[in-house]
Amino acid sequence: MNGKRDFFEEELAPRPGDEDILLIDIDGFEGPLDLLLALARHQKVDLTKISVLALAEQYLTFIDKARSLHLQVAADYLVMAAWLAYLKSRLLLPDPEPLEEPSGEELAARLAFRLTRLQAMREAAEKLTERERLGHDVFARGMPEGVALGQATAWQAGLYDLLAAYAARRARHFASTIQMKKRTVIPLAEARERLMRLIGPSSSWAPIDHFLSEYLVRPELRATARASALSASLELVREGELELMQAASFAPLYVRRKPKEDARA
Amino acid sequence: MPDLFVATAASSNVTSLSPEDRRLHLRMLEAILFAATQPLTEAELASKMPEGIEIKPLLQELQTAYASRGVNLRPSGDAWAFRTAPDLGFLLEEHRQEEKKLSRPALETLAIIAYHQPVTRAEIEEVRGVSTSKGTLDVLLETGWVRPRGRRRSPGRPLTFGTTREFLDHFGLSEIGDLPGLAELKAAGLLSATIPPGFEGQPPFGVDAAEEDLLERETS
Amino acid sequence: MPDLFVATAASSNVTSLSPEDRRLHLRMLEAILFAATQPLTEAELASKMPEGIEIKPLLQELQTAYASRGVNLRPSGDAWAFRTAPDLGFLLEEHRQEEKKLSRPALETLAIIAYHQPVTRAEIEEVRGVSTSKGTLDVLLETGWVRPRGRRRSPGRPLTFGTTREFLDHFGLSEIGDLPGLAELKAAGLLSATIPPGFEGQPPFGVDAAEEDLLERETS
Repeated sequence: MNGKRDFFEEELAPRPGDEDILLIDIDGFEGPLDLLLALARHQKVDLTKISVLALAEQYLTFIDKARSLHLQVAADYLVMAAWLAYLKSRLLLPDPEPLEEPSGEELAARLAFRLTRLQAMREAAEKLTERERLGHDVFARGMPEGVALGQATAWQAGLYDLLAAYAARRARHFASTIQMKKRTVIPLAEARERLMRLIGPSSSWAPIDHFLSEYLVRPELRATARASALSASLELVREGELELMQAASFAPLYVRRKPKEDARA
Repeated sequence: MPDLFVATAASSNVTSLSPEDRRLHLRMLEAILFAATQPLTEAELASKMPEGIEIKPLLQELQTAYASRGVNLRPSGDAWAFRTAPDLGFLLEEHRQEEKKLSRPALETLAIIAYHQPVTRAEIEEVRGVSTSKGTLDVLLETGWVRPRGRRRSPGRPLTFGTTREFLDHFGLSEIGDLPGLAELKAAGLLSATIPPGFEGQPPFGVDAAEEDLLERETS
Repeated sequence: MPDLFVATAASSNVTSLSPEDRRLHLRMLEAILFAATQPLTEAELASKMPEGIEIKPLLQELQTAYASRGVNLRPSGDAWAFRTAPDLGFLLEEHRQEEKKLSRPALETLAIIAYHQPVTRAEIEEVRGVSTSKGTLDVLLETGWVRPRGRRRSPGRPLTFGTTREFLDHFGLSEIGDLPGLAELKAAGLLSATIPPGFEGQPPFGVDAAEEDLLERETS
């Protein structure tokens, strides 16, 4: 029947074809299992009889190719690749003796099962969309007189509305909590002002952390305090207010007020 | 064994059609009239049916078939519609009820009562951040989804509110614990804010119920 | 002369009633169901009818009477409603509602919830092999086709999801057991969390470990 599938964003069927499958980027897939299923379907056999070994090889080739093309490969694809490489070795090398863990065959069967199950659900989803749907192929009465049961007013409210109302209200509550977090950033101006004030007129060297001790005791402020203080101190050095000294990379950073030219005389 | 529908082929001028065609045409008319959002004139009906069909005899046949049913096919002016049989109007009388949507504040208050029951009015206001108008609680009490539960054992002994069995039935929940928690709301995509630490396990579904003196058992 | 309505008095256990009474009851049910704005449960119907009437046989009789008509009486779960016959949908395109389109992941998730219910979010993710993104579960909740069903009796007491009566009504299913291919999938062990024995190598026939506890009733 026409337009039966109108309510999907896209057709279920189209998946990359054989020839282009190695050329397309990974974004077309919804994760490693989805990609594996697409590859498996290209073996064109009953999924229960699929060669998991061949499948593992195809997957590894695919990932290698994607990486050689410098495509971004998400971590979960790489995790699956590592697991499949392991599975491959387990399948190729017979287990010397029964191990605690499942055998290669058991792992392979489990994978084949998951692929079959996912495929079954895809087909089920498709069958659902092929049904005659209310408001689309089947219709309710256009002018119902209305039947009330017991009450004078039928109150309408759905569970979704209820949950959404609650979530929105609580979210507003949380939003104010989050704004407090914003204050955990030490602005550059504040760091600058603080450095100048604490260093004072002293021209003796002191570790920069010394002036930040109040911030550094609070873990959430440590990074921002250091970053802002460093930027501020660089700015002040450029302006000729301060001097910085560091013995080696990652060694403590020392700071002092730049001695006045005339003070030396 | 009662005759449910008395099919009278009153009109003999349709005999040129096969019984199957005629039957299909009757079914088509039935479906069109049923789904229509207003009474349809014969011209309108004809425009929706295959061409060259005489509508009038079909309508009369349907009218006769439904004459003894709970629903009748009735002309009003030159338009036709299915209507409840006049003698059964009493079934609908109390039904001329309006359908009302719960207002946003009412929905929010209902949600807070559901999640935090037993909860006092002051506590509801604390979560909502605004005072609750008298009307909001009244509306919720009217829905039958909310009931006074008891009194909190605290100064002033404020009234506590909770939800009813009808609430669960209406929202398709088997128990109040089936409401998704904050983390689950977030996981489902309903809550976009970050949940501050310490709130994950929330909501706690109420203050310790022991801190409450139950009212006399309500009906239901 | 076509038989418009085939009246089958299938149920002989109502013979104690006079034909007039039974006829009246059928007419009443018909009127109520025609007037209803949404499917009515058998309990709701019973509350509108004279006391002590067995609703089910009457509903079945009406269902049979309307089976060949342009309008059918359909159950969805324990609720009943008149709906236009599916084969006549082409006549009624003007009534088609704009609907929100479901994404492929949402549709797949819907199918998993329907076939595996009650099912937790983690189980859905296990089947799909990806984590459920935002806008999947909440969209499904918003359609009203999916609802929280209860909590699994396992660590963390995760929320389980299932389908609603609206889901059945929308997809024209009288019960969940009518889902296409459900029995076959179950027999093949594909609705189970655990792999059926002898899965690899041969087609999975005659697997009896398929009835895993995934489909076990939740507490309610």
